[in-house]
Amino acid sequence: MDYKALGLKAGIEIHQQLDTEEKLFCRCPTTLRKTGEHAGEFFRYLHATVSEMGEIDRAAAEEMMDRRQFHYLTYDTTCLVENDEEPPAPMNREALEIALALAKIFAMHPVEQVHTMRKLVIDGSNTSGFQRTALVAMGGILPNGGVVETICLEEEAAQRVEGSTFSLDRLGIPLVEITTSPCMFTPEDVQQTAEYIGMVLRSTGKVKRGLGTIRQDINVSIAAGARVEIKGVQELDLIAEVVRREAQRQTTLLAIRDELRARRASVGEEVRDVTPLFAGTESSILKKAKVIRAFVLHGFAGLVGREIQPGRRLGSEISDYVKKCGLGGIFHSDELPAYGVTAEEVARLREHLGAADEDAIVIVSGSKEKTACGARQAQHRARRALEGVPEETRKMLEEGSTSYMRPLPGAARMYPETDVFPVAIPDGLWEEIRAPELLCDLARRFENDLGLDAALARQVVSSESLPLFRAAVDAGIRPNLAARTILGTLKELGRDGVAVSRLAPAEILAVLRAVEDGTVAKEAIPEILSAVAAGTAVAEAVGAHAGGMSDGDLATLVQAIVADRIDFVREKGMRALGPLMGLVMAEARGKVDGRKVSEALRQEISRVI
Amino acid sequence: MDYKALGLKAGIEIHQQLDTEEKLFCRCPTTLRKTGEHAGEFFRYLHATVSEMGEIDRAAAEEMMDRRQFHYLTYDTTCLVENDEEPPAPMNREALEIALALAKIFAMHPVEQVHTMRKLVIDGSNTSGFQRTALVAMGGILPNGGVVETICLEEEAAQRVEGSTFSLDRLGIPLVEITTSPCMFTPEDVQQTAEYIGMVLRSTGKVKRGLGTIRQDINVSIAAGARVEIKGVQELDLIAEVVRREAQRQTTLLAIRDELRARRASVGEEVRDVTPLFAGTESSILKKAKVIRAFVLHGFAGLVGREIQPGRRLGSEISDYVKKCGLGGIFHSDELPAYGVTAEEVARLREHLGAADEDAIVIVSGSKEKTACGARQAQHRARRALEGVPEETRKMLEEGSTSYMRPLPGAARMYPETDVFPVAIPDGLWEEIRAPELLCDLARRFENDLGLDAALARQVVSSESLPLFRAAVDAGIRPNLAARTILGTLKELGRDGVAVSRLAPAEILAVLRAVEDGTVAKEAIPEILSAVAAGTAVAEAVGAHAGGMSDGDLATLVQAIVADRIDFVREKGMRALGPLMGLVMAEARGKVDGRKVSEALRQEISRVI
Amino acid sequence: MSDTFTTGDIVAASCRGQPVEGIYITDRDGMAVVKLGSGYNIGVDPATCTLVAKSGETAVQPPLTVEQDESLPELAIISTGGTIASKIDYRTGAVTSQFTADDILRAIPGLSSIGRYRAGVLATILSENMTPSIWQDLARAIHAAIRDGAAGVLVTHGTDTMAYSASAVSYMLDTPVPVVFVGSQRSADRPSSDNVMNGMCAAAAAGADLGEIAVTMHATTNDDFCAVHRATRVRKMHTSRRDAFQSHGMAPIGRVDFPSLAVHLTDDAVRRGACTLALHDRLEERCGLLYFYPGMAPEILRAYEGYRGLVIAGTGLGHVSTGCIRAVRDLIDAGAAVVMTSQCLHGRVCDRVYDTGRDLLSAGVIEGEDMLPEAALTKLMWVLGNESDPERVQRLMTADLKGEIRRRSDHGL
Amino acid sequence: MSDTFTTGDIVAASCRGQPVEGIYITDRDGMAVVKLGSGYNIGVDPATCTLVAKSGETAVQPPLTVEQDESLPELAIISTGGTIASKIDYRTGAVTSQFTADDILRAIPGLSSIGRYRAGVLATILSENMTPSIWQDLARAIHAAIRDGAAGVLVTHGTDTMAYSASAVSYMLDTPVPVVFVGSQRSADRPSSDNVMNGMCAAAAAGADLGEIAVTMHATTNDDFCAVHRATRVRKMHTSRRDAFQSHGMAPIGRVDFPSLAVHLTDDAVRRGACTLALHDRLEERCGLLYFYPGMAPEILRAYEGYRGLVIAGTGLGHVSTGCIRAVRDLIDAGAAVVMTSQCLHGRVCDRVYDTGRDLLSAGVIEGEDMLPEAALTKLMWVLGNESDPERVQRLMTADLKGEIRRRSDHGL
Repeated sequence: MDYKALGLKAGIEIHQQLDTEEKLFCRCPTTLRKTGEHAGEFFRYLHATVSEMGEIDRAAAEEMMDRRQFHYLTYDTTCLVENDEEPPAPMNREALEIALALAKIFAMHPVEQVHTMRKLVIDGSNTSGFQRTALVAMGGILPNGGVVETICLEEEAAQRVEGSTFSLDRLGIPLVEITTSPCMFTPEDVQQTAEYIGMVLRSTGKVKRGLGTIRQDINVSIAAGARVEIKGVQELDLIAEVVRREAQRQTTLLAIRDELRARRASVGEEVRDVTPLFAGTESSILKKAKVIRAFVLHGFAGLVGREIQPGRRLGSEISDYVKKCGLGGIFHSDELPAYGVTAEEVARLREHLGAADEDAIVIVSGSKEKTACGARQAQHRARRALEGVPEETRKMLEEGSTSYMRPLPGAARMYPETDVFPVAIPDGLWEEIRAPELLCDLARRFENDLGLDAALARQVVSSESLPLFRAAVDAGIRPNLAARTILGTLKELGRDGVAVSRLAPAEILAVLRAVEDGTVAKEAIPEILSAVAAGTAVAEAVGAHAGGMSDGDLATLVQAIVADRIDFVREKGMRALGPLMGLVMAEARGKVDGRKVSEALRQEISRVI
Repeated sequence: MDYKALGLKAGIEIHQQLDTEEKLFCRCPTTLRKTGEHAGEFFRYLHATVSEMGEIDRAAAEEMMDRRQFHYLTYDTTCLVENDEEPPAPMNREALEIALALAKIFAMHPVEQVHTMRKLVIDGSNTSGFQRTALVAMGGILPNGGVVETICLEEEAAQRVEGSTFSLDRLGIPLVEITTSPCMFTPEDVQQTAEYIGMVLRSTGKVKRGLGTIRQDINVSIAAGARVEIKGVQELDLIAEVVRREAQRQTTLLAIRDELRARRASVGEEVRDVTPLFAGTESSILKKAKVIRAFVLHGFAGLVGREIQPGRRLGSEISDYVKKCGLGGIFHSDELPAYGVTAEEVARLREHLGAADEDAIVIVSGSKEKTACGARQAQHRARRALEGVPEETRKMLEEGSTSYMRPLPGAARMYPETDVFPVAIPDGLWEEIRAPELLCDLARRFENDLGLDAALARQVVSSESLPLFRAAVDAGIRPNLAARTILGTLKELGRDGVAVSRLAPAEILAVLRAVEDGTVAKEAIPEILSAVAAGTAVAEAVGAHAGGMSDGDLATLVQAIVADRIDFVREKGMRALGPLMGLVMAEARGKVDGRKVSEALRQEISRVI
Repeated sequence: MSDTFTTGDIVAASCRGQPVEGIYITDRDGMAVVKLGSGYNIGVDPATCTLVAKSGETAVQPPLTVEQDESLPELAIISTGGTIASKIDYRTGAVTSQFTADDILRAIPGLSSIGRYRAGVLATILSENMTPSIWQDLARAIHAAIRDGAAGVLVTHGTDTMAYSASAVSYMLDTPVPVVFVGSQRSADRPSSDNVMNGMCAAAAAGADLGEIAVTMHATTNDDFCAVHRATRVRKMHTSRRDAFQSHGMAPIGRVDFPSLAVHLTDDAVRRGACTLALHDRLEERCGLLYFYPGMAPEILRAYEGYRGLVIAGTGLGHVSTGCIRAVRDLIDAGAAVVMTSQCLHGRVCDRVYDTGRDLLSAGVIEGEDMLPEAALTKLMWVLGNESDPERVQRLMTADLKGEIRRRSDHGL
Repeated sequence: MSDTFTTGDIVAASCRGQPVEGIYITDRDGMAVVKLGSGYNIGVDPATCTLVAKSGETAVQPPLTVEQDESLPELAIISTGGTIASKIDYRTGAVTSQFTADDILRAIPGLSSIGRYRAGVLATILSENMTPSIWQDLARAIHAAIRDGAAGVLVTHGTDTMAYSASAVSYMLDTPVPVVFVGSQRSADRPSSDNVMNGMCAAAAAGADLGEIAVTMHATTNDDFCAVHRATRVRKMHTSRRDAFQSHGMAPIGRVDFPSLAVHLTDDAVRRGACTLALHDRLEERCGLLYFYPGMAPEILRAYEGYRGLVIAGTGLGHVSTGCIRAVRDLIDAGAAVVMTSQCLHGRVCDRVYDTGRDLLSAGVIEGEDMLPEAALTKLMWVLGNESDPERVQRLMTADLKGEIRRRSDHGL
């Protein structure tokens, strides 16, 4: 596609969890827990508050259509603040300083006084019904010339366990939100920018790692389309694809709109109760429904079923809206007969509703209230198809297509968090903040100064074990040994089922130091680390592989093996080294460096031939 | 027996529950509850307190031999005072005034200032471990010249439910304790005095009625015997028998003593572990015992099994002592072979212990600790048989024999209840107290003034329904009607399964008034009361039996019946009245007084013949 | 607030050299607070602010009258400043408390299915600023509402001193209908506020078969049910939790389930109509509450010289140090009624057990039985407002007037 | 007591004309108390009393030394006047408190299987008469006992102010061994007294793997187990029940089962040896605790003029009325440290939420976090005894020194 011609514009918001000691507005640790470890549980309802127009915000209202009890799991690592039972503590200084360090990297302007705001979120993921968020810095630049509009410090929401049950361990973990302007014009631009910002975040050394700790939201629009915000893109590799598919979606929706307009299509007003028509139906879904309703989409035939993204049709978009009422979705005539609905039933329905061939029909089934709600929602979305692309917040599905989530919030629903005092950022503090060395620079430095090859250097700096590597180098371990052990050996051991997560950094360093001291051979590292991970003390594990093969012992062993096969050696000469090496190593593996064995063998062979 | 010659002396203590609004030292009602209604439960241990001699009182120590948890049931009618969790309230004035009224009847001297004392009771029946008691008056006289030594006001103990579980509903109900001097010399004296005092107590109209609400303790001794206190004689009729049997017991114990002395009998010191001797025993009791111990009673043969009261032997007395250790009792050689113990085993035991034919052997079985305790207790009691009659507190068994309960308390274990202020009885108060009319006087008055026959009068005054009777008479009901309804009809209805306890006094009075008004016939009383007990309103029940048969209706009925059988009437004349009466009553029963029917029939017959 | 700008003005300012534009909110602690287009507030140097545009017209609240169902019982809502309803102006971020019936029904739509409402504002204060004279006004206002036909009265109140106010009104008012105090522990401007559930449950209680003054608040941290507490036996026992209010010395007199709004009253609850409407609105303000602590200087007691009444929250069964007893005696000799309660809060005072207690009794101290110190204070104000004879004061203080004393301690800790 | 008779004399008297004879006990309130042969006491007119015989020799307590098992850990018992042991003289009915190790072991024989004991009497007062200077003596005595080798210390104490004393000692003493305060709610002279179980459980706690100051008392109304409470988090919550002592803001740090005496400590409990023995025994006595109530006259605060510290038990999140804030500011301006706690007892103070709170903060009030008012008072005495710089005082008062502050509210109500 020619994205320039389409008028593609995109921006991103990156949300990154910080690895602070304590949460943003309470003193709980930022530890994630297994739900099985929960210590308690409670439940609440959330109530949309009345806006200044005397109306409830549409996004909020839609969340409440299907009134739900939210259940929350508590832990011995959560407190009354997460439970919305105690006012928040003052803002976490550690988190603020990380945000300021980032601001420094992007050459931003920190605000003079940070005000914490409440942003309404009533999907249950925040016990309070709002998310606390504060604007920390504005106006930064990216190396590619893009603009970082703002850095905000926010509290992470609770993790949804399932349905309307949330786990409070995650609630309140500090997040930085880095928002760019819509300054990107190709899918690849977006992905590269996200990669760059991710690298910057990791450069602080204070961000959480692993799945779910960083999330990208992408704003996409094409010229005649509308701004769509796609939430929760966790895989960096998918970003470009998501943008591509959204461009495709908007393009197709516009095409459908044009076709509908050409057909003078319209949405039927009347929703009919057609339950009796399906009295003897074989459709398992319709069979168990209390009420079945249907309405006509005049002139929509064929378009409801048109694909707008891989695996997604206009019908899917309508279904998404209907799901907000607590229903499973819709049936539409473009996909029927199917799902147990017979051609005869469809014909009868068409006749009953007076639908022409060029018309489509939408069917909703369920309880009386839910079907009434569902039909209204379906009509609403169908009408918007006549207008083109709705402004929406969408969520990414697997593979990069998206589904409807909620309307874009109108004006930002924000008001001050009066329980948290504003925090001044005096010039003195700002000056004291130091930007960390970027990982890309660090990789270059490791390449140049430590002699790592470029790929390994990049791997080291992007690894979670970077601090361990640096500590090892500081302790005088050879950089290559450190890097290969930390990145290679440990990974392999882990793959082989060794509990490498039980190894303390100090233990790994001690083992490496034993290698550097010559106490053990580097070949012994895997076995020693395995033993330590299994609970053996480092000294003991090292001891088991050290001293067993002094230079003298090695010499004796080599002499014995050579003497035993003296004819062979004399026959083969130095070519005997390879075969004999195997025999010696069978005895010496893990006790002495292979190069040393090879050298000793070479000398002995030289001596005897 | 010639009790004079025996030197019989007896005194009684009568404990009577008072029917006050509230308990003696808290504001709970004095209502007894069903244990199934209990609202809660708790448990405690009691600890004997150290006396001034640095020793624990022997009675207290014996209670504690078998250390027990006491469980208590609480109710919505008990409070923290019964739970021993709140200091007592001031002494109940109502109870004090009842005690003073009794003092007036017995012409006693009330104390000038009443001091509440704590009397140690650690059998679990008092949550505090003591009973609160206060001396109210001293020095009264009985019509037979006996002396009422004291009147005390005490709190009732908790009711034992079973084992070591007690019900707190009864704890704290006020009791008066009336103590006579040992001024009675025949069993019949004792019974008559108890009867008289009981009548005096009921004369107050403020005592509880029913089983367990009054309890007599009897002190008995014969000249060469010892003071024995027999607790908890609840049936008045048994008092004389209890005294007789105790005189018999003491006489026999003295005879046994003399015989033992003549035989130069002694108690063997050594207790032997004889468990191995019973390795293959068929005795189910010995089979399950961990340890079996035995010792010799030199010269006791035949005497251990001698009957000292119906169903009681010296062996039973020894068993009673052993039971304090938590054992079931003893075996002794006078009763063996029996209970699965063979003659061969007895012979082996005798041989093993070196027991001669004139010796008896005592066997205790159970755990190591309990058998050691039990053997000590058995030796202790056997030694006392050489001295004669031990001073003891005993409890009555069915039929009037007694069993050992605990030693007589040495000096009274009393010390001040500091949480209750002393209560002054000023002269003014004492003068205001009026002695109630004695029931014996009242019965005479009912006989003379109200025309009740003597038996009915006595029945009325001793009935719990006396207040209702008096209210009825005050309301103008004929005394005989009132008495027969209240004592007769209600009793019969109750026997027939009518829920008479549901009838409020006011309802009964209303029915009687309707009879006296002529609204209903007195024959209707049982049916009306049954209806009311079943839930019908009085007016409705009365209505159903009233007015249905006016004088006119009766006349019409009588005329019709006579007219129908006019030949028969003419033939029989006035002798037809009897047979016709039955026919009329079949229609009129409960609607009109039988005498009225008879009169109407007589007139009609007169008229037609 | 700045002299130069009004809330709502559009201003331009500089944030460390970065130009910003936004809505001017206020000046606070030397900073100007500006709301940016994104909704975020930031603090900027007021000196850098310049006016871009004066505040536009504020969107006027449409006079959208909420329909009330005339077939439902009429309930009065009397507001004292506790915010059961609030409104957020997202343009400026300002949160304002709402007091009219319409406002309240708009904030808690569920109320309209329980009753129809008349609302009145008695005060708009933080509850720590309550005074005995406002309690009197409140009792009069409730009395008037019931006289005028209200089938029940809701009093919205800040939670800090709600128990004091409710107990004060208990003594002043004999009521045949429910008078239900309600508040919220989490502010009404948040979606998680307990105001909705508390308000609906309180309204249900106000329409129920109850005839006394009560406090209705969350019973647990869940949104499952509210407890109905007797006014003289309830105390706020947590600074911030929803279920802060707890009955002492008795179980709550009822509960209201949510969202079913089923009301369950215990046998202890006084029923509707058990009492005839009457107002006895005199209070003696010169009464205090003193919390004893070890080592307290007797001079502290002198601060209450000239007072007509003093409630002491003593230790344990009701004690103060021997050194303070003289000062207590002086107050009593000077004509004050001194009532002993316990800082244990649970259980009954008993000054007969220990020496200092007996000395206090002989000094003339009145045992406060099992009254909460707070309920004893408001009672003492009421008793001394109506009675001056010391013996009758003593008799009233030790008698149960409005459930504040229970003759029997039949309830757990 | 009469001038004429001594306790124990045999006297004759007349009771409304009835002659009586008995042991003379005492004169009280104008009556002579005489114990009759039956054991009953009665009050008689002293004028009617005549001497029959002078008091005989009192049975001398045999010097029956209780055997102590030298293989058991040595525990110190320091008595302050709480009666863990008492003796009844049934001849006169008198109850006397007992304090020697022998006396205590005779009263609670079970103790001898837990440890061997040295006992000392520090004071014999009712606990409401405790003072900061006795707390200092107590801290010194405990310090000396530990220094001299005690493996644990039992402090017997009246329950009224036990929590105050235990918290005061907490700040003054760093201890490597358990220091366990214990008392009884039901007097030791009754068979049902909680003294036996409390004493044995406390001794077991004193021998356990604990390294802090604790209070060990009945956990329930049953004789089933005692709770071990952290000294700075415990409060007496009932006037008379056995289970009056309750931890606030955290679960008890342990329990001791009865009669097994098995000790279970939670992860929160500080372990034996975690701390080095040290004594910091300075206290500033000019500190007070003020309980705010609505309508409180600001003049009451003036009673604390000249004080170096004041703890306020404010309402809710930590408030006083606007009218009182000025008086608070005056105290602070005059050099006093004022610490805000809450009369809710549970939960954390937060003065950032409401206006009066913010005004208090700007007046210089120190937020007392989730401290109990009593633990804040003793802490303030200790902090001001050791520090005068206001900023350092503030820092210490808001820091957790001995478990009195928890950074996280992780415990239920």
